Amino acid sequence: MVDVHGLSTDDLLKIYYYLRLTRASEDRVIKLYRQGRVFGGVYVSNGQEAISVGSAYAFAPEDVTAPSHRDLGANYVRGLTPREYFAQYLGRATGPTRGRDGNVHYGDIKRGILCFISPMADLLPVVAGCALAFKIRREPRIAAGYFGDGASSRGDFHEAVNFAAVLRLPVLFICNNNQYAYSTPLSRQMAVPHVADRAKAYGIPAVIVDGNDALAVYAAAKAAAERARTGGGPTLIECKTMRMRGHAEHDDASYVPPRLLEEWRAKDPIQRLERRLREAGVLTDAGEQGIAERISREIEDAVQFAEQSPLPDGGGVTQGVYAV
Amino acid sequence: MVDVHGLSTDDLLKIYYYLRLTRASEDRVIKLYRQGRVFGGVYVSNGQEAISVGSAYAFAPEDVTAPSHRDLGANYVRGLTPREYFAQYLGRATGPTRGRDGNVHYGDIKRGILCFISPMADLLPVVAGCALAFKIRREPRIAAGYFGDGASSRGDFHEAVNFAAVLRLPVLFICNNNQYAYSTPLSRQMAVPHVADRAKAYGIPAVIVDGNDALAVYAAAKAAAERARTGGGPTLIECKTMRMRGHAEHDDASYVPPRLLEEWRAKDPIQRLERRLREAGVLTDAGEQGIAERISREIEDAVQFAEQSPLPDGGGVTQGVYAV
Amino acid sequence: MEPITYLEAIRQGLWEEMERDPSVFLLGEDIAVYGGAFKITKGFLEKYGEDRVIDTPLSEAAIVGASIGAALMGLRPVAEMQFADFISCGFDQLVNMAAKYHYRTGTPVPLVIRAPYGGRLHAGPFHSQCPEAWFVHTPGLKVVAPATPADAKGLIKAAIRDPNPVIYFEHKYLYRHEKGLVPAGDFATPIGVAAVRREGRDVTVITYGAMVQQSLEAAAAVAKEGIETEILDLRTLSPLDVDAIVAAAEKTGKVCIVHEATQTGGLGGEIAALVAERAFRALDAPILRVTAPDTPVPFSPPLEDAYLPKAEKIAARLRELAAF
Amino acid sequence: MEPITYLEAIRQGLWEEMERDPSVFLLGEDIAVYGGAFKITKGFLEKYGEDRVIDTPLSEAAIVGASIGAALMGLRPVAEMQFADFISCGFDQLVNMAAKYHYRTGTPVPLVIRAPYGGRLHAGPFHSQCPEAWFVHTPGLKVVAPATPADAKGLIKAAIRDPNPVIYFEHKYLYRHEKGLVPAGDFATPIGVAAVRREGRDVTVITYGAMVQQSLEAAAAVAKEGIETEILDLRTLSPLDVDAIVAAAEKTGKVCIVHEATQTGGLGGEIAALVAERAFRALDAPILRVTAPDTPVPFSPPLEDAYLPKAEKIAARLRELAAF
Ligand SMILES: Cc1ncc(C[n+]2csc(CCOP(=O)(O)OP(=O)(O)O)c2C)c(N)n1
Ligand SMILES: Cc1ncc(C[n+]2csc(CCOP(=O)(O)OP(=O)(O)O)c2C)c(N)n1
Ligand SMILES: [Mg+2]
Ligand SMILES: [Mg+2]
Repeated sequence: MVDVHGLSTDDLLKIYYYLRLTRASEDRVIKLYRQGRVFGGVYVSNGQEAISVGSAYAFAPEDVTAPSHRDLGANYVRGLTPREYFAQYLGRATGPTRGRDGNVHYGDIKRGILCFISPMADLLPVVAGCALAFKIRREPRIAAGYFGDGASSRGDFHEAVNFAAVLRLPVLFICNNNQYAYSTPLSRQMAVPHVADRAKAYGIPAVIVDGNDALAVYAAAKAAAERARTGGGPTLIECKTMRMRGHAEHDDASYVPPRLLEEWRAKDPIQRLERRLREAGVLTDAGEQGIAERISREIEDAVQFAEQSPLPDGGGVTQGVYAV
Repeated sequence: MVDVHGLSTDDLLKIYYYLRLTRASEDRVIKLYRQGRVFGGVYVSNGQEAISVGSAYAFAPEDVTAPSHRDLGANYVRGLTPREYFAQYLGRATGPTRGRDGNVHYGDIKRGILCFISPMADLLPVVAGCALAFKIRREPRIAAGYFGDGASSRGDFHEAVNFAAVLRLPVLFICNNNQYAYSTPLSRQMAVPHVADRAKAYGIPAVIVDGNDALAVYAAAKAAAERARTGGGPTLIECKTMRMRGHAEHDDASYVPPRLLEEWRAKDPIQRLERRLREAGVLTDAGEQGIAERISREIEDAVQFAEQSPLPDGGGVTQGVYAV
Repeated sequence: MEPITYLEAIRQGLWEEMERDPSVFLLGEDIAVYGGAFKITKGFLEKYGEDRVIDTPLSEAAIVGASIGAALMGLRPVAEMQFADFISCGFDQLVNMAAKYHYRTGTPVPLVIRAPYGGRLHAGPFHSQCPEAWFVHTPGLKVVAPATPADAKGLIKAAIRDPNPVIYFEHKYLYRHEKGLVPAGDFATPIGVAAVRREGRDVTVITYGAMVQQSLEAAAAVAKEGIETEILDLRTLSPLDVDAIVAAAEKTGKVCIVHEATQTGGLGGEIAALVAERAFRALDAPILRVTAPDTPVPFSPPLEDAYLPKAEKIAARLRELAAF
Repeated sequence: MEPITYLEAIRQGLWEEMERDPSVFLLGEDIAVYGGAFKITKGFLEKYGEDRVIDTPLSEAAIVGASIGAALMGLRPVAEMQFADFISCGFDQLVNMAAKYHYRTGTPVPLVIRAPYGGRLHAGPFHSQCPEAWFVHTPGLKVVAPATPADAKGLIKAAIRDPNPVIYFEHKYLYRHEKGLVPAGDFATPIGVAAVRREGRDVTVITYGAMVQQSLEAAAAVAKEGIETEILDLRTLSPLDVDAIVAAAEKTGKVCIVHEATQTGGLGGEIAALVAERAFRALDAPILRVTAPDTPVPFSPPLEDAYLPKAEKIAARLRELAAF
């Protein structure tokens, strides 16, 4: 047995499943994109899936998350379905935003997922506000905001973390440090080696975790969530990883040294967990094949569903600007 | 002799003079305010004069400063005249902004003073931009931005310091930590004990200095300026002090524990330098009296000048929105 | 019943809403211990406790963002900008996050931003602005701007009960200069409904905020000359009461639009466009505007006097229209 | 001479200005090594070096603020917003610092903000906005929005040479969809001067940006029915060419205003107001507007199609006007 923080065999296999579902979904969207069947840009988390899956798996259903644009995994863990994912990319009426927003801008308040918006770090003050509500109502819930290394340069990051620290709110700030912000390397984004160093400005604890190790991420998120839930205030979790593709699929990332990609390819989070589960006897060949088949079925079904779903009706364009 | 970083007797007496000129000018404006002769609010630096005077004295004429609303002293050191100061408070055409802006919003690019604007911390990115220009042109000049403890909670503070750190710009970020932001105490503004702790997020050095000791402030600013001038990048200087009056003159600051004020009154920066200069024989009774009389003359002259100056002509209201 | 001030009316409205609905809470800079820069929330901390009356760090983006998060979790935040001029520091959260959230996801964002605005207090370019047009041009936000104590109270209640983000522009000059009766008991002024403040057959003024009083004065002046003015107080700026605007324009065929904000791109343009499209056949004269000129708000009284639209300027235009 | 794209025209304009004036430099996210999200500054780093082509951290407030500082020190910064949608993150620096600085102090702030804007690329609510009206309503800023390659080149040059802060709205759809000849040699398109794109005696269209092309298409369509359309391309949105607007309106007495931005509070209102005041006597019909509806920009093609003003919608309104 792999004994990780009370995770059962079932849990471990689920985490493995979510990692692979995420990878496979994104790979499929890339294909659709190349076939010209997707509208707009495509943003993937290839090689970083362990961060969103591992952390989201640590939260309770009543908790709230604000995944960023490379956190499909967290959305899946919280209940987004592959059908919704593909319907969103194909701009269908059946997607989570009914075609009003696109690609990675899903979200459903009922499943505790805030809907991503493009300006980087904008969701962090919002997440602090969710946590403020929990604190005011004395609810044992936590809120988790995801962001990238580049987003940490924005004023909204600073104001959000400071606000949460001063009011001791139950928030996790989860950074995927994938070493690039679009074409901008970390060293051009900050003069500190770790995003975690930013936490020192706020008097909150920070942990650095191997972002390609789903179980390590899980453990860090679980511990920080417990702290937050019991009044210990916010934690910043920096997950070290590498962006393995371009910023979006139009970008060939030729500015990234190939050597860096090679180095990180060897650390692939899925292969890594797979090895571990196999060694521990949790995953067998048959088990692996079962999961692969299930995912392949789900994705085929989802793509079909999305493609057969209607595009939204242009006539409804002005509906729903205001709540009534 | 007091041997402070190469300051001559003349320098020491000048610093003393600027401290007293600042105090006396503000005391006089408070009087005018109570007499109803001032338009708008009155913001003073009573008890904090050593920060702006001591630091500004460390800069070269070609350097650039962006004083905040409690930095009259820095303006004086850079060449603002008492006449301009009072003309500004009285909204006269002869003030630095010709009545277009008020109170502490002076500034003159020719004297290397950026014009203060109200949104806290807004000048910090601008100061970084001045320093960027120096770096691009390879000029051995530095830029210094002043701000309060409260201002450090703003996103613009974060973006400015990070920007300056990444580009290694010749900037000083000088904080007057007077323990309050309007009615908000430091502990409600940040969860770290020192504003200097914020610097750790940016990989730049920070120093904490006794803000009521003009010579200590001078020394810290001088050292940081030299570092910046020779390519060493930005420094954050936190000057510990106490706001000795209300946020503005309408505010009786009843939210401040009286004990705190008492404690700090004993640390008055002017008395402190005076004692030191007397002990060192730099300042004599006669010398002190000469300075007092000079200041009193200058202020009388300035108030008269301001009161006799015309108010701006309303007819010109639309002039100068654009440069031509 | 006694007449109360506009300021007291806002206070009562907030107080009663907090009493009525435990999900209503306040946040902002210096609003709790100090009771707010204008003392509107004085006594609220003592009555409602620190969970519901929250002093925040100096960070407008965090304040707006946290309000959005709390609203998404089912609370009803009322955030104070210390001055409307600083709303630009939380602008992105308002226009990108708050305004678009419901359209994208169907989830309501019920929050109120209180924005003390307007001039005539010699407060200069950064404490006098009228930035309402930016928000009227942002679909998804509602904007109200009461002119009387009754509407100040009725609209703050309506804003708090509305399921959308509402910006509540409260005019600082009116705080203590405008008194009036307010209805007894609980009431709300419906959002989206304008009010005729004076009936007249000759010329129509369409206005809001502090300009209602100026327009009434102008109307009284020209009435002595036999010119009868219809005055429409918009009260809500977004959504506009288009029917009332068209009706008021058609009634006299001669329209003067009055606002304190600067002219170009101000709300006057929108109203003129509505009139010129929908009441064209009834028009007997050019549509005129009385507004501030296109400059920052100047500080010194002669400049500010020249800047502000006042009764005399309005009266002059009404005479022009009547003579047409 | 060969026709060039709108994108290439901007590139040439920037290139030539950098060659002409060593004080011109570029800053923004991903503009140097990567050459910009739209590759407009590709090759600039290699030619002009890293002092003049600067990749910044992800922080729009710092980018705008630093531009202001550099401008105050005598440089001519050209800052790129990666998308105009993110200009709201640097909004406060633009409207409070840049716009008001000259009026207050008499010191010019010569800078250019490049803002890639507009829809039709299925890029959703955060990569498609047309936020120009906010800035037209901000005295102290200039705003231009070229519609043709020649103006794209001529206006970027004029913007760089202008001593004021200029926001240069470049339409993303036009980048690669609009081709045309540009004058040989050095030239600048004067700021503040509109251009008649088509002469006609029956109806007038006043428009700008991507809507010029749509209006020309509409005019061609209705010309077959004998309706001759005058088309005025504003080119500069602030300051408006009021004389040209009035002349164009008076020529036909029937005015249709077209813009891609949402309707309420958009620039159409201002233009309608100018026409309804200054060309009233010449008007033969209601002033019409063809604009986007008051909603965020939707993502999915059928919704975006319904959202965007297009030639057919314009033609329908022209027929209405002609029949009036
Ligand atoms: C405020 C803002 N400015 C610019 C952009 C354009 N942009 C989109 S993603 C991105 C880089 C983000 O980097 P990071 O935060 O590290 O996230 P990553 O994509 O690496 O996961 C940029 C510059 C944006 N979305 N928001
Ligand atoms: C962005 C912004 N929000 C609010 C205000 C109102 N305000 C003026 S000064 C102040 C407190 C400033 O505190 P601090 O930065 O510590 O400076 P101090 O006055 O103590 O020197 C506040 C809240 C402002 N000027 N700017
Ligand atoms: Mg990154
Ligand atoms: Mg302070």
